[in-house]
Amino acid sequence: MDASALPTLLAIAWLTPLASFTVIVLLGKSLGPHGKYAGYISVGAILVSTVMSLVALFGAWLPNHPLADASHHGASYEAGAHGSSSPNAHSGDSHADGRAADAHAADAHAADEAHESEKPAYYGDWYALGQWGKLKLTIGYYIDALTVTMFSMVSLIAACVHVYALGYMHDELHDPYVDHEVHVHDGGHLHRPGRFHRFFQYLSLFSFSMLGLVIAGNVAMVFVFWELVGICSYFLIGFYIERQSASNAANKAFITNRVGDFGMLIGMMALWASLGTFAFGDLTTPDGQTELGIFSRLRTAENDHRLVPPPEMVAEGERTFASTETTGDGGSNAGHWLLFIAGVGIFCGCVGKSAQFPLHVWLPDAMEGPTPVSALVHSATMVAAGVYLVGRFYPAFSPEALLVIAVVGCITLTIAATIAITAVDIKRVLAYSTVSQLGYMMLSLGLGGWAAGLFHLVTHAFFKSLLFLCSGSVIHAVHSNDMREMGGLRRKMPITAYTMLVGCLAIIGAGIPLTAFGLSGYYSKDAIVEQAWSFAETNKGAYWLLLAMPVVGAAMTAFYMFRLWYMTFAGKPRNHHRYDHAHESPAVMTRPLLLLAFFAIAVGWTVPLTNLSVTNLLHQAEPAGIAATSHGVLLPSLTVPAEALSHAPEIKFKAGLAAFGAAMTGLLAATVIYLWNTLNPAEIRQTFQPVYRLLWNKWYFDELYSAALIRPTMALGRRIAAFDRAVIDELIHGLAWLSRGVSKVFGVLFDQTVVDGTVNTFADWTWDFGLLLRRLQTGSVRQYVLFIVAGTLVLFVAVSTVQWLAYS
Amino acid sequence: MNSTFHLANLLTEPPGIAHFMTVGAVLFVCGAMCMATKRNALGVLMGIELVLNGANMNFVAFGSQYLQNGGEYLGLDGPLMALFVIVLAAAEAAVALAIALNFYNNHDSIDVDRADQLQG
Amino acid sequence: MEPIYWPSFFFYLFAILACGFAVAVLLSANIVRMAFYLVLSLAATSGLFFLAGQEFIGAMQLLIYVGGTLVLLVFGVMLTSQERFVSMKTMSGDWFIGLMAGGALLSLLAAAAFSVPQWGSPDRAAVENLPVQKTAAPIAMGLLGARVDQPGPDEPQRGVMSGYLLHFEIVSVHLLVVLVGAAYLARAKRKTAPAPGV
Amino acid sequence: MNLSDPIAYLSLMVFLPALGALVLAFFPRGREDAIKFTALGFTIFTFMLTLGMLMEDAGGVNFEAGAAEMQNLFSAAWIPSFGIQYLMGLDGISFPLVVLTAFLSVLAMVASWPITKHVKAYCILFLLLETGMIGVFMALDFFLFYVFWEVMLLPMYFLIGVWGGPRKEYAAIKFFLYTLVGSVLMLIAILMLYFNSDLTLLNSQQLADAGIFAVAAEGGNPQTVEQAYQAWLASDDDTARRFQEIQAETNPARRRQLHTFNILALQQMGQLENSPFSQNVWLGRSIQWWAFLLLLIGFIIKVPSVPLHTWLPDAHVEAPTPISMILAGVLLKMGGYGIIRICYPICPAAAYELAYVVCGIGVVSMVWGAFAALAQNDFKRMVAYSSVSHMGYVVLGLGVWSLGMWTAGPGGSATYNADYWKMGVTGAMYQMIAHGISSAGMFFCVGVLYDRVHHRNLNEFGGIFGRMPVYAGMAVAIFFAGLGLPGLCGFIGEVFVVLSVWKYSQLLAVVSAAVVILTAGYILWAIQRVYLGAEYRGPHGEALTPMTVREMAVAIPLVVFAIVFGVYPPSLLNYMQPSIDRQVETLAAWTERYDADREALQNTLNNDQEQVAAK
Repeated sequence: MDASALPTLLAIAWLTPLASFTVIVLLGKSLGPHGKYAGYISVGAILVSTVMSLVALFGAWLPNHPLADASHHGASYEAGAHGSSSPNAHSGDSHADGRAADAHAADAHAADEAHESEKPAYYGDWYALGQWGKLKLTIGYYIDALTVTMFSMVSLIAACVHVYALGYMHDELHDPYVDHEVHVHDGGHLHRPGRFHRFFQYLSLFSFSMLGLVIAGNVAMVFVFWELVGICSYFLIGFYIERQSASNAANKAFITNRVGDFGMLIGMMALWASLGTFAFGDLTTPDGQTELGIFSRLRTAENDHRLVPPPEMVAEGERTFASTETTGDGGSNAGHWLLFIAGVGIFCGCVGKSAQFPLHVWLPDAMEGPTPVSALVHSATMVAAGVYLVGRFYPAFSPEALLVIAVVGCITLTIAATIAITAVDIKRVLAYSTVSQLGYMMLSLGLGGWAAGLFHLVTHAFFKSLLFLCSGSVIHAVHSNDMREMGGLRRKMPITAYTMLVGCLAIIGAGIPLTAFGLSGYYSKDAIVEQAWSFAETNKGAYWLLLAMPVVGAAMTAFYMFRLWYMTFAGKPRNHHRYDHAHESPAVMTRPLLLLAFFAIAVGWTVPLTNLSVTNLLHQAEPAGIAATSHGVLLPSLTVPAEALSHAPEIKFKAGLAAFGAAMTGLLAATVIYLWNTLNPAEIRQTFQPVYRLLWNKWYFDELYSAALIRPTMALGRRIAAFDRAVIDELIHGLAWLSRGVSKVFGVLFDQTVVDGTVNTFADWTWDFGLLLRRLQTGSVRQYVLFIVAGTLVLFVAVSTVQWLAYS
Repeated sequence: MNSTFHLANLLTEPPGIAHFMTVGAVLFVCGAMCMATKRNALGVLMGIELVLNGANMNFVAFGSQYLQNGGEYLGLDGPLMALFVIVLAAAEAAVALAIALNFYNNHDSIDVDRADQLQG
Repeated sequence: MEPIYWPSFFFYLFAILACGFAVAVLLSANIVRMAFYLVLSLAATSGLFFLAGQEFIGAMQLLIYVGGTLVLLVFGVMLTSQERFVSMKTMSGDWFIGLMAGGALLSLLAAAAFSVPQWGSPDRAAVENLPVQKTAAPIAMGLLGARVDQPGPDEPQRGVMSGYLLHFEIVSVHLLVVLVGAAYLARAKRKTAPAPGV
Repeated sequence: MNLSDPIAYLSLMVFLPALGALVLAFFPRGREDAIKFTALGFTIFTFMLTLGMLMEDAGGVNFEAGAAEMQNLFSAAWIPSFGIQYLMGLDGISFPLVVLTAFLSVLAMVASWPITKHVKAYCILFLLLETGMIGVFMALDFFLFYVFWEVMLLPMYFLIGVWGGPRKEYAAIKFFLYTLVGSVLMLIAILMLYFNSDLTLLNSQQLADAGIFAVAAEGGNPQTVEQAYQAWLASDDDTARRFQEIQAETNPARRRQLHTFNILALQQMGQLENSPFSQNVWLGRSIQWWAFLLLLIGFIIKVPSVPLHTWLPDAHVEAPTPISMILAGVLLKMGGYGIIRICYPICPAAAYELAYVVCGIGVVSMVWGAFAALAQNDFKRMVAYSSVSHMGYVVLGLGVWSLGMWTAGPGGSATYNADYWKMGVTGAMYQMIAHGISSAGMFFCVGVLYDRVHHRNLNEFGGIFGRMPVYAGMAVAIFFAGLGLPGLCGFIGEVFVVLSVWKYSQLLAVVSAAVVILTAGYILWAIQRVYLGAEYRGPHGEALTPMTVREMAVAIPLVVFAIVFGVYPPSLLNYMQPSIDRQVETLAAWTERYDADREALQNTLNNDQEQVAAK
């Protein structure tokens, strides 16, 4: 099939769910008994999408763009090393094939150069939302290997989830449906009509929105579908609208996302005002003129696809910052600053959508939605949209913006992993795990690991949707989310248990270290750790933290995943009533599990005898210019190493061992505590009471936001409303009252608050500090020993930091 | 010298300072953890012995000419220091044991968690 | 394939023994077994000292530590080993804290050990060609104040002054004091009433 | 009557509702249904007339989509001694608003069915109101504009004051006083402009554009402008006679001025290089500075913007549902329309100087309204404050005078590029239409509930979705349109405005972007409190019956248009865009001249000072 069929194919794949949505909205419950056929329509639509996506991938894309073997690490490593200034520490004892790779390096390098600017992509506009002179907001498409990969991934997972939901949502076919979690005023449970069709209506709308987001040809269109997936998520989280917790969670999700969108809008404005275009690709208009997209403007061929702000951006930046600060080569920094703002702004949107710190709070609450939703929307696809956008928008991120991305990702993955350790709700553990894994992806992208991050996005989508669907199966069986009421279920539901085990192994990156054999997570997570290692070795200093955290995080991941598995499936049943009623789910639910389990194992592999693998496909989409090592302009000491450098054998060796070691440590700890019961979790909790409480309360983020943002906002709103009333009613008395009142208030305020307050506060501080120090004097020898050990560690870290500061 | 660690060369390369230091580190950490986890005062004492031994290992390693690879060399100072450590460890053990016995006599217990009179 | 370097083999043997018994000390809850494991660990350590070419230190280790100190310890164990103290279980929380702190410390130390290339394995040929030396005599000379390994050609006095005579004396006196003090502390006393406020 | 003549067609559009009012006056009392149906018939017929303009060859005049200039312009002498004309016309800015007015009038009339008190009077006033509203959007003579403005005011006062809620008198008086203050200020400005205007400053082309005389472009004898000009001068038209007299006067000291109320002519004068409005008049400020300020205050009272907005919540809360729909859907738009049609083109220098004030007011309103909406417990009050917030976008978008100083492409010299400004104004206009649909819908949704349970306390609702699923679904769609969800009409205007603002002011852009969070906050919270939840626990729960067909007839068109305008903006922009572009380009060209003038002036002053210093 010709490549020109791609837009049509993908548009069909994209719009079919919309048609399904429309039909279900209009006909609703009249579709079969209790709207039962709505499910079939929806499933049919998504199957059409899947087929179309796969046809697009295998029928239209691959025949026209044969895959090169990008995983030939030696070759690509050498090719990348040319562009870098880092000393080539290639060890001399490479094996025979390593030398062969070196011999190939020159050829491969030349080929890479030739292909560097020729990344196949198709771009076009369908219609304009508005047009003003050269400015144009359009609805269009941008199709490259990444788009096609995402289409296949999204539609495939969505299809599995749709089918699964036919079984999972079966209860909703009953009329009336009894919601056991909602009590009405007479004390009974809520009886309401089933909403089977509504669920599939939202799922279809979501599929449409998500695919639209992926196919979008410009930032504005991304934003449109960005919001649409947000609203679908809102509807799906709040699917049980009668539950207060569900509607709260839905609101929280949408508003938190809006906070991110606020940043995204700022980024978009900065781009729009300076470049005047949102398009990703270059378009040749019918009259032969070329309209350059963002990427071509920022990375022109004349600059070897390096990121250089174009003159109009510099001008706009100078206008914005009124800055005349110059860089080393005499140019102005303003363009880079603007680029930084645009990048960070766009990333803010991704922070919201992908639940990154500090906007991660909504995702765990989003688990109020039905489990298929959690699997599809809140783990595999929508929350990955943020990562996808970072990947899509990658050529426009300056190294400083990338550093922000990496740091945010790093903080997120750590915080989320720590919270997951204490969570007892099976879905919340998975939710935090999702947040944490998204943090990994962001980290990887931020550190220059473009392909690694997106690869992890794909693999994670499969194993995480698998994990969620398994948890859904468990919940379906025991009617509880609380892991403390489970245990021993593997005897009752073996398929669920062992597919979930596959998912757990995939997420911790199980594989045989130093070989190329493992589950899907093994490849992608190792790639991320390698990139982090490469980055840390290049930049040194505090940047080592960006390596240490993911490694520690890997240990925590293994710990909480297996904690989950052991608590749920291993050991003895903790709640016999629930255990006795548990049963394996019907085939309509387990078959998707088996399919997803297959993908969770194999999606990282290369199809034998071909070059067909996700990595190679992604490599084909790698935007021009990002493969090279780049250096910061605003932060000159920052170097983002080329991704190819991370394939160096030493780094692979060390990173592979570190990742494996960390995973094994976590696994061992979980086994010791939750399987062998050698250590008693209750006692550990007792010892770590403050830490435990911190983690149990999710680092108090909700409380913090409530106190620092929501309540002041509401208070301000009330003030403003009250101000309005005061203007009306008290316009005349106001001034006199105010002038009398102010003097009084001022006296009270100043004397009592400022003067007395200062003195008292100092006294209180001293007292409190003394009490604080007193608590350290426990009198226990053993704790003093620990203080000594901790002190040693702190001393080491401090000395290294001081040294780093002194050297840089 | 190749800084990476290769299993194949394990038994054909002579051990270096780093190897001894690793053993020392393990002993040290075991000792420290003994001190941190044991409730029996004598267990704590044994931890101290292990810690001292771990430290001693470094003195010996740095003072040994067979392990030299062009780095720091303590010469005779190494073994001499090690010797002092051993002797002082003996003294320390004697005094600590005396303290432990005294504690036992007074409190009828050997649990160090009971010894918290210094609590602030 | 090069032939096996036997000292290396013995190093790993003793290292595994020393570390393994140290871990056993850590993990064991029974005080008597702990003492036993400690003996073995310390003995294995002395083996390592021998391997490092410090026969005298190794011998002292065996003599003083394994022989003397541990007898003292075992003595203490026997004096205090009532039923309830023989095996005192550690709380899981303490284990967890200890494991975390210890793990961090261990990784830090190990990373430090391997961070300096000069601390790695020396050249095998050079090591094998080193002449065998006796260590006891130089150490004894050192304790007596003469450094045979640092002869100062231009400053003959320096070699003499840099010895450890003074330190040796101090340690000797210290040992004496300790003996007296330990005897005083450990002598049987009548139980006194606990201090007020305890 | 020949309907293909603009004067007949447009007059019919304006006065048909008034005619209907007249007809109703003769209806006997008690025939309430007949009265209602008649009134509805008149509104529908008016709406058909507006739609008829969209169709070519449907008889009557038609509105051409791609044209930028004023279409169907006609004039007739009204009070010639004061130069007052009966001048009307439509362009891309006013036409969509006229259609919106006629459309919402139909829906509001349908929504008026529950009214039972003094039905006849209600319908008469309602129809008069519609005449006033349509007239305001079509009038191009300042005097005529003012008359329609006041015609609209009075029925509104009675509609709120008689058919309103418990505090209706208070609300009506408040609405009336506020608006009256605005009208008075506007009147002062109108007179200031009138007495400083001079038609003789304009050349023949400008006069033709302003509709002073007609140029027969088609038909029997096509004219050039000059020919028409000469023909006009030769005619016995009163204005033409005086025009010639003044031109003939050679002594400058005795030369009089030919004043005019013609808005188009005033626009031309305001943009002249030596504009008569640029003289200093008071406190070192020019006539147009003061006129602009007065007009602006008059219009932002109508919009309404902070700090002159407090009449709106009260008026809305007390007004009956259909009147709220009209009030929010149409009346508020008049403020925005006034700013874009009158303030900016007539007083460009003042507008250029005060653009930041206008934008600032817009942004403050957005933030203020959103915060206040968060704090409301009365459903209708919440929606009213959301109107304040949403109309802030309009003011902001109209105010951005953002001229890019760079030209895209290499080697370009610095020229004025008004693309971002066009975008902002387009966004504002779009937002007006979108808000007309969404706010009318929101008020209607509130009304549907209020008709059933007779309270609007947000905290006593809940569970409506379970009781009235179809209604709740539509209400949620409309509220999301207000929230600015993509795919619904509110999004397009908001995003156009917000994206265009950065070029003008980064600070305002950031603040306005932040409002999206607050908007989401109050709308979602309201939806949660009203529609979601397990069960309704407020009073009159038994009255919560599903939507009637009549109510659906109101809600469905609103939802459909919300979706159509959200998905395919060109459907509306095709009509609007050319006129907006034309106006912005004219003003951009004016700015270029103005800036150059100011630079030259500054240089002259500097030179003078240097010379003084040299001496």
